[in-house]
This record gives sequence, structure tokens and C-alpha cells, in this order.
Amino acid sequence: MNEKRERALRLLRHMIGIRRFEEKCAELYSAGKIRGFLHLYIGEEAVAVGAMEALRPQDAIVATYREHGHALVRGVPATAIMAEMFGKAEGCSGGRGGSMHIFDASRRFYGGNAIVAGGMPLAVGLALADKLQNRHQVTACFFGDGATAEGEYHECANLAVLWKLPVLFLCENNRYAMGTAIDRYQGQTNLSVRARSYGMPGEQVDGMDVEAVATAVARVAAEAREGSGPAFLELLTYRFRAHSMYDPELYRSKAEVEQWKKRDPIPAFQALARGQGLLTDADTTAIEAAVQKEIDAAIAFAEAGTLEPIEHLTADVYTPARTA
Amino acid sequence: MTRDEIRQTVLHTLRTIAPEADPAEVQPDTALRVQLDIDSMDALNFFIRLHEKLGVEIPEADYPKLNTLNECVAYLAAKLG
Amino acid sequence: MPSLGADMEAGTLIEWLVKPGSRVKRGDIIAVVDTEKAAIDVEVWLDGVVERLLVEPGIRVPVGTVLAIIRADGAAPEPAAAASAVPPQPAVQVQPQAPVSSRPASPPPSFSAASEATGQDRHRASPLARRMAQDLGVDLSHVPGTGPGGTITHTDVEQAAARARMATAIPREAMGRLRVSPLARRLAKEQGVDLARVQATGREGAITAADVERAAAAPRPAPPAGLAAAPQRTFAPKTPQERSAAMRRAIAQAMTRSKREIPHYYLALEISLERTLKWLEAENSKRSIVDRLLYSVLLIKAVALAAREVPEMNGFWIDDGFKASEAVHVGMAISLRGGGLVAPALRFADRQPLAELMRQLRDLVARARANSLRSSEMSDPTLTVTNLGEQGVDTVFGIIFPPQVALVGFGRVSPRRTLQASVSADHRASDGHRGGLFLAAIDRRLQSPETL
Amino acid sequence: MSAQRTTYRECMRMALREAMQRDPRVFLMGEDVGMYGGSYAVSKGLLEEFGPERIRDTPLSESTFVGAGIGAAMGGMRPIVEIMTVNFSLLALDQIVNNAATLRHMSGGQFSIPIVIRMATGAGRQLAAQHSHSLEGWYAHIPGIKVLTPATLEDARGMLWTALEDPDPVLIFEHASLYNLEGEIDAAAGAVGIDKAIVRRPGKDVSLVTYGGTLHKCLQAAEQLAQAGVQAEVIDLRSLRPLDAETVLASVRKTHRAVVVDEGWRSGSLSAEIMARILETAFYDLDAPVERVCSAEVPIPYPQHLEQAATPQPPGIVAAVHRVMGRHV
Repeated sequence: MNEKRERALRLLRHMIGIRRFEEKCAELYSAGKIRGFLHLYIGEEAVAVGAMEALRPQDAIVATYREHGHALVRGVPATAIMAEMFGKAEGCSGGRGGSMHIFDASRRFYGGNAIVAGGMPLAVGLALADKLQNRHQVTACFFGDGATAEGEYHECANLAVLWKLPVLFLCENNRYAMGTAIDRYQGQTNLSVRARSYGMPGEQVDGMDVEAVATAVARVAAEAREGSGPAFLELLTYRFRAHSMYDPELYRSKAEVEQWKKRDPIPAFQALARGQGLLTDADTTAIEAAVQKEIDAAIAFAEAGTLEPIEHLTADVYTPARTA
Repeated sequence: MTRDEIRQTVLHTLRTIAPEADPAEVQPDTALRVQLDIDSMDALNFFIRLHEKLGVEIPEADYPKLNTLNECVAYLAAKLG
Repeated sequence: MPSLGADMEAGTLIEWLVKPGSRVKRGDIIAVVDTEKAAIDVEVWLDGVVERLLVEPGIRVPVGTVLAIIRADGAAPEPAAAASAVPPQPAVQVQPQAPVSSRPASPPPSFSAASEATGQDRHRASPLARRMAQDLGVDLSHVPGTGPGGTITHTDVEQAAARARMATAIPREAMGRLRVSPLARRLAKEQGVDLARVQATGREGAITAADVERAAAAPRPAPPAGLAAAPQRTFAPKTPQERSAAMRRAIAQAMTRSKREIPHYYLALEISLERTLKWLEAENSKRSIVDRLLYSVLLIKAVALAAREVPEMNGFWIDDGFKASEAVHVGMAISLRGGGLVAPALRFADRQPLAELMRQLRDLVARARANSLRSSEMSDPTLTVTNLGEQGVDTVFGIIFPPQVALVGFGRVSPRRTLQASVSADHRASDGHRGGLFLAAIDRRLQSPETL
Repeated sequence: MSAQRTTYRECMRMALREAMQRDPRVFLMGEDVGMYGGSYAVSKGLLEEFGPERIRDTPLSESTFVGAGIGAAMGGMRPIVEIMTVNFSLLALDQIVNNAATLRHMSGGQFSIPIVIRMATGAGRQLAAQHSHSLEGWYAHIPGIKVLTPATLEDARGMLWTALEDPDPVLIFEHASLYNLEGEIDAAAGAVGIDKAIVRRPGKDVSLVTYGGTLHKCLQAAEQLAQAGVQAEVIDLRSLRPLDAETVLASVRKTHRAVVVDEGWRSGSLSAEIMARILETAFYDLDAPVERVCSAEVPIPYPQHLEQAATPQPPGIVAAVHRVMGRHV
């Protein structure tokens, strides 16, 4: 019994952790502490939390500029991510990448990427390397529905199927490519139908149901680990806030947003878990307190962070010559 | 560098300062200033050229340790490790 | 006013959705703001009650401006009457980092600000700067002050002097009109060749290095360059023996003419080098060997600066008249290996910083002592210095190199760290009184080495 | 050791075979590198020897197979990716610039990307504008990658292994006109250094600075100039990034004159960068303005007489040298 309770607590802890972290980011951005671009994951938490539940530490992750949630669940410390957005040297990318470029080599987290579909070929390559060195592990490549309009997506899908590479195409379909609704830029809006035409499994999953996501990803990951080649999952989800901080959201109605908020993955999972007798309200209160402490610590760590000295500007353009 | 290589470098540098100094005849243990016509400017140029060739820093306080050829070689050998 | 975008610097409040007394909770939209891109909702980040709205709709304010004051739940209410000493922390606004704007944080002290700051005394300058301005002939009113409150520091003066030097150093005739390749210009400067006299053969009428070499080799008309320029050479001495014999003849001729024609008077003064040498040791400890200074270069700079104060020491006696020289080129007597003497000039010695003088001196001495200094590489001094201290001589009473009118001699540094400075001067051009002032000026300079 | 008669193409193939034999992590990927034997026949025979897993023909998806190469390098392999020509590399620019060149610095030093990307380049075979580009100068503009231009048999034989051992991305540009270059090479010739220029012909009057496809045109021009009593020093840059400015400057300080020969278009070209470095540090050694010989600023035309007129040739190089020597030409 407690093994199932453990899992429920973990899933809820991750989802609430992301939600509060992203809310705090919005506040810090309007206070001028976080600069540049900021893309929040509020509403889509179930996808990252469900998917990570099914992946293993040795699997590789390639994500996009909306990657705070994936990084947090993968284990990248909130302190390192916050310091990165404050541009501090203690950030997870040395303060050089910011919100869109979170990297953690030790956790095989191959980053955010600001170029739509820019990371996809890397994921195919990482899977190629795994296959050539016959390591039974997978590469999970997260991307939005917008990326499926990029040439690279079509090239990657074909190559992955051609060479039967262990890469999972996890499409977070939140129905908008920035300001353009999917039916205004895709001839075929059911992305999994098109994916199947490349010769790989493709199916739609309720991206607001963390259990559904975890189950689906676990299945395709297991098959890929055994060499069946790539798979495509279309996770139907929705972002509750603007594409980024400078977006007046003229392209969708407030009513539509309210409609989707009724299917908020966090209260949905709380109700389910309470129904199964796994969690109580006290658990939620404890989680909220722990998350608040974690976020306050992250901000203090980021505030106390240092700026990289100008003299280090050119460090790491190239790998330092290994001394003999 | 070997001590002999250092000695050759010192003698070669000496010739650029005092062209008439024949390496064979330079007495290793008598003051260079005495044997050859070397004034303070020549000495400074001599030390600067040694610095440029061997990458060795020679503080003013060490000048007295470099009076003769052998002293120069010993001093430089110690510095070059 | 929240920062709502990467390039947003200000916003215009369109409307308030709340009024004083309204209850708000975290996430509520309390106002709408217009930016260059579009109207955007403004969120509040905590639960509380609106106390006061500080900005009227329609007003454009920079990012970070406080728009309203909200009392967080549980915080003490703002006293109704007088504004409290410390206004309650404006809940709406987390203290923002100063928005990074393209303009520098505070405008650099512009020239005008400097002069206003100094009020009626337009030349407020540090004593050292004032003294250096006088030495380097710098007009303080044209010098922007970068010191506290716009005062003029000695580095400001030094930079102003350097700028002036750049303008005057290049002979006027080479400005603008002549096309000269950089290499040709460098060689002309090194060999003291007057570019105006050079026949150009390069493309589009440019003077090339070869043109300068040719001009340098051609016999020089007047005035005879320092001692080293042998009399009209009928034959170029080839073997070393021929060369040293020719030089001996030239020295003999000049010395005889000097003794015959110039009524020398001789003065000497004992100068303490205690402060000079202490400064030099400290200075050298900071420098790498390549930039190390010798005390002789301090002596030369002191003589050059003193020569400016006593112009009768600096120039030529020609056609029964003294022609003062505006520039100060100090010749340095260098004894050649195996006999002979040359006295090439360090040009503009009074205006060169010590490091530059040392570099030129080291180069000239090195090449002279290695017998690789061609006569064409030597230019004409306006007075000469001879330092026989290393030879153990106490006092030098030298012979002036005609047509110059003064020769400064320096003896050895005594154990009490003093030395005998002497001047041999041409009585036709100056009297003993002026010679004495000259030696005193040299002494005064050596007592404040940091101004050299 | 015995010298053997061979070609630039065979030298590159020997380099590929040796790399594949020495390091199991090395594999070759590109369009028609396997079954077809390589569009310039460089990889002929390698598929039979090493098999389809390590000699991988790819679909025409430059962005993806270059990006996959980068990903595989991050995954522990040592890929050699062949883009048929620099003209097609434009489709992979985003992967090369935004991933390969940038990931290390932007991630705070967490990744090295040990990949070698080879591509043919240059004009001269009447392939018209879209197939005749010379864009090495573009890539030499980008911090985070290295750019090599082997122009001799020794460099074709020796640069690849050193490039593969480099932990950072290295691009190798092979001028299409060089594949048939014949000559002698020491049978035991092996890896060579990749960051220094080499003086291919000493001279005292003028420095001819060039690389890749125009090296042999400069050597021809130097031969003709020698008859006219002008000793031209020919410098082969070999690496465009890092640029060995020191060797160029040492030569210019000696000759006091320089002519830069670069097949790119002059505006914003590599020749502009080399001239800037000469002016920055050897200004007072110049006895005449630096000259350069570049392609005419036109899309390279198809007909041979126009293609020859549009690209640097020996007569144009000789004329530039006369101008810089001050002779009224």
C-alpha cells in the first residue's frame, strides 16, 4: 500500500513544485529580476511529471525553451535553475544560458534549446550513439506541436524509423504554436496519425492526466529499450498562461482558458488519489509548505550568487587543451 | 637546459654586448666588468637579453650575484631549475 | 510598473480595476497597462487590501515606478493622518533591480560639468598638476578635470601634454600635404630625415622607404650634425682602422675649434641623490627588467627640463649670434669600444616620459657600443651631457661640442649618495649667473624625481 | 623512407581508413558515402571494408544528419560527417552555428562535441552559382568551431586524425579542384599539426597570403614573378580559425608588402580579416597599401570564360604584386 502512496505523493509533490516555481518566476520577471524571455509550464505539469516517472537516470532528455518543469522533475536543483535565470555564475549553465538554456550533463539533461525543433536532431544522434554502443537506454525528446511543422521534424522522424533508433518523440500538443492555433498551421491536426505514416507507433494521450502519461510513456520506453525503434506520443495538454511574458494573448478567448482550467491536472490528481485513499488534505498542506521553503531557498541562493568575471568571457569557447 | 647550453647562451649574449669578447678567452671567475669594457647600460642590456632568451626575471638586488661568467651560469641554472 | 517584456522600459496605465479599500488576493488582475506592443494585465502577488493608488490612468511611467500601496493581510494599517515616517512596504512592487537601460548609470563628468563644479576658480588643480602643467607648457583652462569634483589631476595634465606632443611632434611640413608610407615615415623619424626634402618615387607620388634611405645617405647641408658627422666625406672609410682614425681626426678638429673659439666658463655643484635613488629603487622594484630605469636617464630628463628654464644653455652659436632652440634635444656622450666618442641626441627629451627616454637611450647605447650605429642614424643635439661617474671621476669639466653652447658633466656617486654636477658654458651666450641658475634647476628637478 | 606517387583524393581516403581502423568510435556519415563510394570517390571501398553500420549513407536531410552527428558526438562517438559540398551546408547552418559551435560555452563547459565535418568547396568546374560557392570565410567567423583548408598531399593525409582527436568541432574544406592533384608523399606520412600556417615558398619582396584552392595559383604566380626579379613569399594559412596571424605578420615585417588571395567575395571576407590584422599590428612596416585578389562580387557564372574571369587567377595575382611593388602597371 505505501509503495502506491509513495508514488502518489511523489507525483503530487512534483506537480505542485513546478506550479509554484513557475508562479514565482512570473512575479520575479515583472520585478525585473529575471530578464530576456520566459516561457512558463503552468497547466502542462502532468506531461513532464508523468513522462519522467517512466524514464531512468541513464536515459537522455532533450527539451525546449519551456523546460523548467522537465529540469526540476529530472532533479536539477531549483537553486541552480533560479541562479541561472538571475544570470549568476552559480547557475546550472554558469549563468550564460538563462531560462531557455538549462543544461545538466550529470543528469543527461541535454538542455533547453531556443530554436524550435533545434534539439530534435541531437536527440536522434544521442539515440544513434546508444544504438552503436548497444546500450539499452532511450532518449526522450520533448517538443511542442509547432515543431512538427519544421523540416527537421520530418527528417528526424524518417531517419529514426529508417535506422530504428531508440528515441521517444514526446509532443506536448498545447494547441498553439505561439500565437497560431493548430488548425491554422497544420493540414493534419491529429499529429499522431501523421507520425504513424512515417512507420512508427503514434497515439494520443490525455496530457492532463499524469497517470495516463506515465503509463503510455512507460510502455513505449520499454519497447524502444528492446530495439523496436522510435515512437511518437501526442500528449494533449494546455498552457494556462501566455506563450511568454510579453504576449497579450489576443489569439485565444478567456473563456477557452477558463474551460481548460477546469481540467487542471493538480486538483484532478488530488481528487483521484483522495478517492483511492492514498492521500489526504494534510499531505497537500505539507507539500505546499515544503515547496515554499524550497522556492525561498532558491531565491536566496540566486540573490547571493556572483556575476562571472569579465575576464572569463572566452572560457569554454573551446575545450582547454588537455595537458600531456 | 643543460649547464653547458646555459654557458653558451651567456657567452653568445655577451658577444652581442661586447663584440670583441672572444668566448675562448673569457676568464670564468674574474669580474666581466674588469675583463671587458662594460658599463651599467651594457650590463642592463645584457641582463635584458638573458631575460628575453631564457625567460628568467633578474631583480636589481641579484646583480651582485652575476659578476663572473661562472656566477651567471650558476644563477641562471638555479633559476631554470 | 512591472517589467512585462525583454525590451520594455516604460508603460502607460490605462485603467485601475480596483480602488482604495478593495480586497485583493494573489493572482488577481488589478490594472491594465499599455506597452509598445499591446495592453497587458497587471497581476498582484499577495493577498491584502488596496490602501492608495499613486498613479493616474493615462500617465506613462518607467518600469519599477510604484503604482499603488497595498496593505498585506496582517500588516499594520497606515496611520490615517500624517504620512508615517516609513511608508508601509508597497506590496504591489517587489523592490526591482534598477532596470538595465542602454544609458550608462550616471552620465560621465562632462567637460562643462567639471568647470561648473570648480565654481569661480576655473583652474582648481592639484599642486602637482599645477607644477607639471607649468613644466610641460600645458594651459590648464583647456584641461578637463577627472579628479573629485572635477579637479584637474596630474594624469589629466600628462594626457593633455601627450596630446599636444602628438600634434607638435610630427614636423608641421609632414602634416596633410605629403603622402608617406608608414615604413618611410618611421625610418625618417629614426634617421632624423626631413620629409619635406625627400624626392618621392612611389605610386601616386608617395614617399617610400627607399626614398628616405637615399635622402639619409645623401650629404647633409647645414647645420653640421653633432660631432659624429665627419667633415665633408671625400671617401667612405672602409676598414675599422680607417674608421677610427677618421673619427679621431674629427674629434681633434672639433675640440681644437671649440678651445680656440669658445670662451668657456666652468661651474660645479654637489647634488644629493638620496631622494632620487630611493624613488628609483622603489620604481624599479615595480617594473619588469625590460622596463627598468637607470639613474642616468633621470639626469638627462632633469637637464632637459632645466634647459627649458634657462634657454641660454640650449641652442647654437652661429655667425656671431646665439640662436636659441625651441626644442630640447639632449646629446648623450657615449664612448665607443676601443676608443672614440659619439653624442647622438635624444630628441624632445624634455617632453618624453622616462620609460620612452630609457627605451631610446638603451637602443642608441646598445648600437653605439656594438659599433652598429650609422652616422645617418644620429641626429643633432641642442646641448650635451657627459657622465664619467662609472670611470670613477669626481668632477668633469668638459669641452663644449660646437656649435652648441653648453655641456653638462656628472661625476661618480659618492658613498654619501651625492654627485658633482658641472656645466661648461659659452660665455658669449650666457654669464655665470645664468649657469648657476641652470645647475640649481637641475638640482631642484632631481629632488622631486616623481615629476621627471 | 620510400616516397610514393599518389593523389590528394587517395591521401584523404588513406586518412579515413586509418582513422576507422584506429578508433572504433569513428564512423562516416553522409550522402552517397557508402554504396556510391562518395560523390568525389573519396570513400570508395570503405563500405566493403567497414560495413554499413560505420559507413552510413543518409537521406538528403543535411540539417538532421549533421545534427545527429553532433548528438552522436555528445553521446560518445567520433563521427565524420561528409556534406557533399559547402553549398548544401547552408541547410545545416543552424545545427553547426547554434548547436555545435555554441553548446559548450552556453552550457558553462559541460559538453565537448568531438565531430569532424568535411565538405568540398570552391568554383572552377562550371557548376554555376549554386554549386560553386566558397564560404569558408563565413565559418571562420564563428567562435566555437575550427576551420581547416588542406591544400597539399601531406595535409590531406595528415589533418583528419589530428582533427578527430580535437575535442571541439572541426570543419575541413577540400577545394574540389584539388582532388586530382598528383605528387609524391612519404609512405610513412601521418598526422600533422592543424593550427600553424606554413611558408610554402620563401621570398623577400612581397608576402602572398592564401589558402586552399588558390595556393597553387599563387605558387605559379610566384614562379612568373621570379623571372621578373621579384621574390614573392607564399604563405599557406592551412587553418582559417584559429588564424596563425603571427606567421603572416613575421613575413610582412620582412617584405613590407602584402597581397592576400582569397576565392571568397571581398566584402566581409577572410581577406578583409587578414588585412585588418596586418594593419593593426604591422602598420609601421608597410611600404605600400595591402592588395587583395578575390572573386568578383557576382554569382559564379556557368560559362568557363566568365568563371575564369570571376575567380582569382595567376595573371591577376602577378598584376597585384606589381601594383604593390610600386611598378606602374
